[in-house]
Amino acid sequence: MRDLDITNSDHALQMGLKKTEFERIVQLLQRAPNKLELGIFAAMWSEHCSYKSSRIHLKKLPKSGSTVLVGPGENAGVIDVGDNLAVAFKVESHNHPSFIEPFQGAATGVGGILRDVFTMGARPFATMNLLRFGAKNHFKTRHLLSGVVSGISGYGNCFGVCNVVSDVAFDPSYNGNILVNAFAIGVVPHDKIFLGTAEGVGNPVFYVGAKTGKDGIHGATMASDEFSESKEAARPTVQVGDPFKEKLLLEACLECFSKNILIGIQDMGAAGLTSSSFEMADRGQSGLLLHLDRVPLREKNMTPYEIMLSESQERMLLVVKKGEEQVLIDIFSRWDLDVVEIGSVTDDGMVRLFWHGEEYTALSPEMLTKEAPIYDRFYEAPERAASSAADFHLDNFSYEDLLLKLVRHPDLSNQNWITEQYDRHIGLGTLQHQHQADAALVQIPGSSKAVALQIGCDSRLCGIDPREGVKRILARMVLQIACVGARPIGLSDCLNYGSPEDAVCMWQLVSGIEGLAEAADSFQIPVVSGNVSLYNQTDHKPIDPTPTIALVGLQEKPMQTATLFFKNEGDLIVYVGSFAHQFSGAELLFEGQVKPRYLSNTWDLNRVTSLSQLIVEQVRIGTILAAAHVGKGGLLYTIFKMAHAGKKGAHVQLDISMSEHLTSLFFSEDAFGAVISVPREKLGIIEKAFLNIAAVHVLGTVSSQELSCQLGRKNLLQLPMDIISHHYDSGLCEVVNGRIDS
Amino acid sequence: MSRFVQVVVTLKNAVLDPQGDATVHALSALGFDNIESARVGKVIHLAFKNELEPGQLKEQAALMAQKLLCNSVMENFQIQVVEDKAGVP
Amino acid sequence: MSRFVQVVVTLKNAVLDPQGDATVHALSALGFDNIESARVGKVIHLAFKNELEPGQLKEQAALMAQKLLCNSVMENFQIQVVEDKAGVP
Amino acid sequence: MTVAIARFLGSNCDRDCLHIFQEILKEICLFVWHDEFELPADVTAVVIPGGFSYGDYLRCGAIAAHRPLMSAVKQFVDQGGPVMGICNGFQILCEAKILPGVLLPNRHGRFVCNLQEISVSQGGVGIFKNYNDNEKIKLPVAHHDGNYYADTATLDCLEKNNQIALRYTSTDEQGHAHVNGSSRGIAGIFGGPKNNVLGLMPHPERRSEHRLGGDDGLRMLRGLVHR
Ligand SMILES: Nc1ncnc2c1ncn2[C@@H]1O[C@H](COP(=O)(O)OP(=O)(O)O)[C@@H](O)[C@H]1O
Ligand SMILES: [Mg+2]
Repeated sequence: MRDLDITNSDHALQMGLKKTEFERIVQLLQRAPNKLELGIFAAMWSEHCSYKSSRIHLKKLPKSGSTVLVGPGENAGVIDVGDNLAVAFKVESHNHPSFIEPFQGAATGVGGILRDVFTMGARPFATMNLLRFGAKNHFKTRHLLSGVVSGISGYGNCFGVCNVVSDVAFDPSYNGNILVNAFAIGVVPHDKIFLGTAEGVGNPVFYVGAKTGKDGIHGATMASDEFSESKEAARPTVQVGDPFKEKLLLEACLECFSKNILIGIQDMGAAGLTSSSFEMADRGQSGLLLHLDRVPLREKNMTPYEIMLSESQERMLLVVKKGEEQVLIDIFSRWDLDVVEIGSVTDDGMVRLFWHGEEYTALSPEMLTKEAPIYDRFYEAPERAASSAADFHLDNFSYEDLLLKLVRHPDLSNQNWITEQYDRHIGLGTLQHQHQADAALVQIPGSSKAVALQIGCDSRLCGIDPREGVKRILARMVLQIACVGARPIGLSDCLNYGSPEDAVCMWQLVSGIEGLAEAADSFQIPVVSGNVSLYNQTDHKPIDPTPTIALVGLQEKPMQTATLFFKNEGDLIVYVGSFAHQFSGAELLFEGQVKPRYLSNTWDLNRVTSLSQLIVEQVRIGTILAAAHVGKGGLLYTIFKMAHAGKKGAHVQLDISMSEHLTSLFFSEDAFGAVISVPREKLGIIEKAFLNIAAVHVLGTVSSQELSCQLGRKNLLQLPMDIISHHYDSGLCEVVNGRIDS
Repeated sequence: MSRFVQVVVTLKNAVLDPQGDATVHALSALGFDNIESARVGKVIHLAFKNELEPGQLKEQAALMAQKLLCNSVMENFQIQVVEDKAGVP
Repeated sequence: MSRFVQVVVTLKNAVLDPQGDATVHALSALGFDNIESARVGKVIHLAFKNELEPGQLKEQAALMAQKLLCNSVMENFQIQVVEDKAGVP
Repeated sequence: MTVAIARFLGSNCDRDCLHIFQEILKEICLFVWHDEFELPADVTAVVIPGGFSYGDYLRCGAIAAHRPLMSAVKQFVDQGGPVMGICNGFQILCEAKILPGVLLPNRHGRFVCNLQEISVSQGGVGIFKNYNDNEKIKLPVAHHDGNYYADTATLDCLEKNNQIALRYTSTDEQGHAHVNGSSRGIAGIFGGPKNNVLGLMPHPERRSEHRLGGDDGLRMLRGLVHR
């Protein structure tokens, strides 16, 4: 079939459009589209680009705030951090490509998010990622893990940006759909923020960066469909990332920003030249004239259809101030990059595509953006089964066994094998990375302030209760950044769910968004950017709901912080926060294969806010020496991690009155709070400060060489730190080197 | 009969090869400006424990290439039986 | 006359090849336990702009290998003229 | 003192080095572009920073080694000028044959970023005048190809001429560094007519401020400009 041949609804179906959507296109055009037009519609109306299933719900998220300079809608959100500086950040998914080719899929995911940030005018200064793999013994897991991690490391390290947090977990629900969510943050002066808009009739449009090849044609549609065995065969050419080229592109773009010669800039991400041109024209309420035959090509004989839909990496579309063309050309040539004028801005509200001097086709950007379908899809909660949590007994295990099992769990064990593959220090801003504190702390280039960064999700909680789950995720993260003395300033989210055409998945998505909205409102954190990734399912088996949250906090006095590790023998180990007597979401339960169906309580987010504010105050005045929230793994695991990080031990001495709830005290994940260490003489300050806000429980003292717990005089647990550490160091390595059950 | 096989793994044609492109660039900067394109791949020299018929060697190496040495999503491979270990013809 | 050359760059024998060793390991984990050793090298396919005599092609490619494609501290190279671009014999 | 920081396409620690020399050591500092044939006349020291010059394609440092700037650096070296190549800079110096040997991929095949204990083998003199002999310091590494290799004769020669500058203290029975497999634990070597060239895999600029955990690296950078 040729580009200008007329299509029918069967063709539309092959490109991922529904019959009704095809009919709508015919209605809009008042005729049947040709293949090129249909391809453009299919890409722009895909779930990935149009947000047709999530759009009405995303509106519920709080987006504004006095510090928000740019909210959702642009390539990244931008937040004021004072001193005429702002940070631009976003998290984005690259799930489907990473499952097909883990190295390149993950690499190009990093490349995409970096471009989203630097198209705003911001120089990226830190990245994070969240990865989800299938069961640790699934036959694909090992290969996918090492491929994804080296892909991220290969790209980010070469580009030259530090990676400070990587949140990794394994669960059978991801056997057929792994998740790769990448986050980047950059810094930009207020007056140098750029937007993806095409304005000013007659201004030239430039194509810069890498050449266009046949890679990833229809990638956006692929990301909007579920996998199945049969579809694996018909996949598009893998997109290969070139971090070297991206680094050159960054430097060249930043030079252009500083010279004020640009009107607008947008990267060619999903749906390539199609989305960038139509979205820029739409934002500028203008038109564009593009000569597709001028686009630099990697392969001969590419058709306009292929050129418009290619997803080759490391390319950008720029609208340049008329008269400044030569300045631009000189900059890009110096950085050894292709730079070609391919068209100009018009005012007739149409994007006109030319091919060797003749108009090939013309479409109105509005048809592709504002007229894109919006669905209010049916959703329905599944029936609730009775909880089995109450039947669960841990009596068969000793506390020692349980602790060792926990620290050896691949999600909770030492993650060095992964994180050492990322350059954590480049840029000279990393004050603390994820193994040194409860949140990463990275100095903002050109400022004395730092951002606190954390990324995470708990799909077990969200699988049990998608609404309460996401609230808890955000609450925990607020506590995490409080532990380094930072207050939240904004967040970005990446909503990974199954098919929106499935009523239960859709219910999970809606509940997740509503839970996030409620929590973000309560903590007064604006949601300034994000991404939605649906259809994460293979042969009708969806993943557990995974709403990734990337939280950004501000620390004005980065030296007044707390780290993860216990400092001095004899310091008091104190718990501040709530207590739970249940187990509903705990890691331990899942090791025992018991899946409870609801969470036992709802967290009072106002109390979380007060608690986190107090922690921030006490960290900044230096009462608190070490701090970590209690999250996945529970209290005992947290104490171990803090002792391990400080090469110390811990002695926990419990009052006899605690004897009834020991197991939940040690292992439950149902409470919110933090473990802190304080010098003995400062306990009074803490007790006074937290009075009426949170329980303050002295749990014991920092010791050396062993972790021990006593109830009154009774020994509950006593283990040398070496032994626990050995298990802690082994967990992830077992996945990396382990036997494969196929 | 031989024990030695050379497996050459190359990127499929449509797949971008940044390394090859950089090589062309670097060669031209060195004055070798008569190169149109370069593609960089991998070569694996396998020494089997026992001597086998060429047909058998090829067959076994092909299986190994399919299973491990070559990433079929983006690479092709070719197999050649060679005389000795260092065995590039 | 041809335009295509294949340059195979291999590690010298004295240089350890962890990637090769890892390949033997991985193959044996997959049940291919008849491999004694594996060495991993690079293959570079060059397409010249113009057709040349085989002798000239070889000579030029050898110069490129000496200057850039191969580092004689650790690597050897071999050159072969091939018929076409995808050109693995 | 004027420190020239070399800038190849793909260098990415250039700005970090600039920051330390300019803001911490208060030296005059400038970038020199890869296609320059000469160094500015007032340059008194050259730093080749880390990064992934030309994408690390083909071999790390191989393409950068042939840029015009490297012939200028070679001249500067021959005149006894102090030069430091950090990480990718070390790889470039080896590929340019200004230093002997080559950096192979890490033995475990992965990129590694962590803090290493390093022993200063030639403390007290030259670039290392601010260290005691055999002083143990801590420096971060971040590389994929840091496995120093040279044939035995070359290694013996380096040893004999006191050219082994830095060693990782953690090695296996054969003397290979655990972190990357480097021969004889080598983390850095001297070269040039007066041992005026230092190539090293660790990043001294990343440990040159207290906010970043210490200043073990700063003394080396200071030694480069004030020998
Ligand atoms: N879950 C979400 N939360 C907040 N903003 C979102 C979310 N999903 C998408 N957005 C915003 O919608 C816009 C479109 O996103 P997207 O199409 O993913 O951008 P890209 O062009 O990079 O693919 C962006 O500004 C993005 O930040
Ligand atoms: Mg984008």
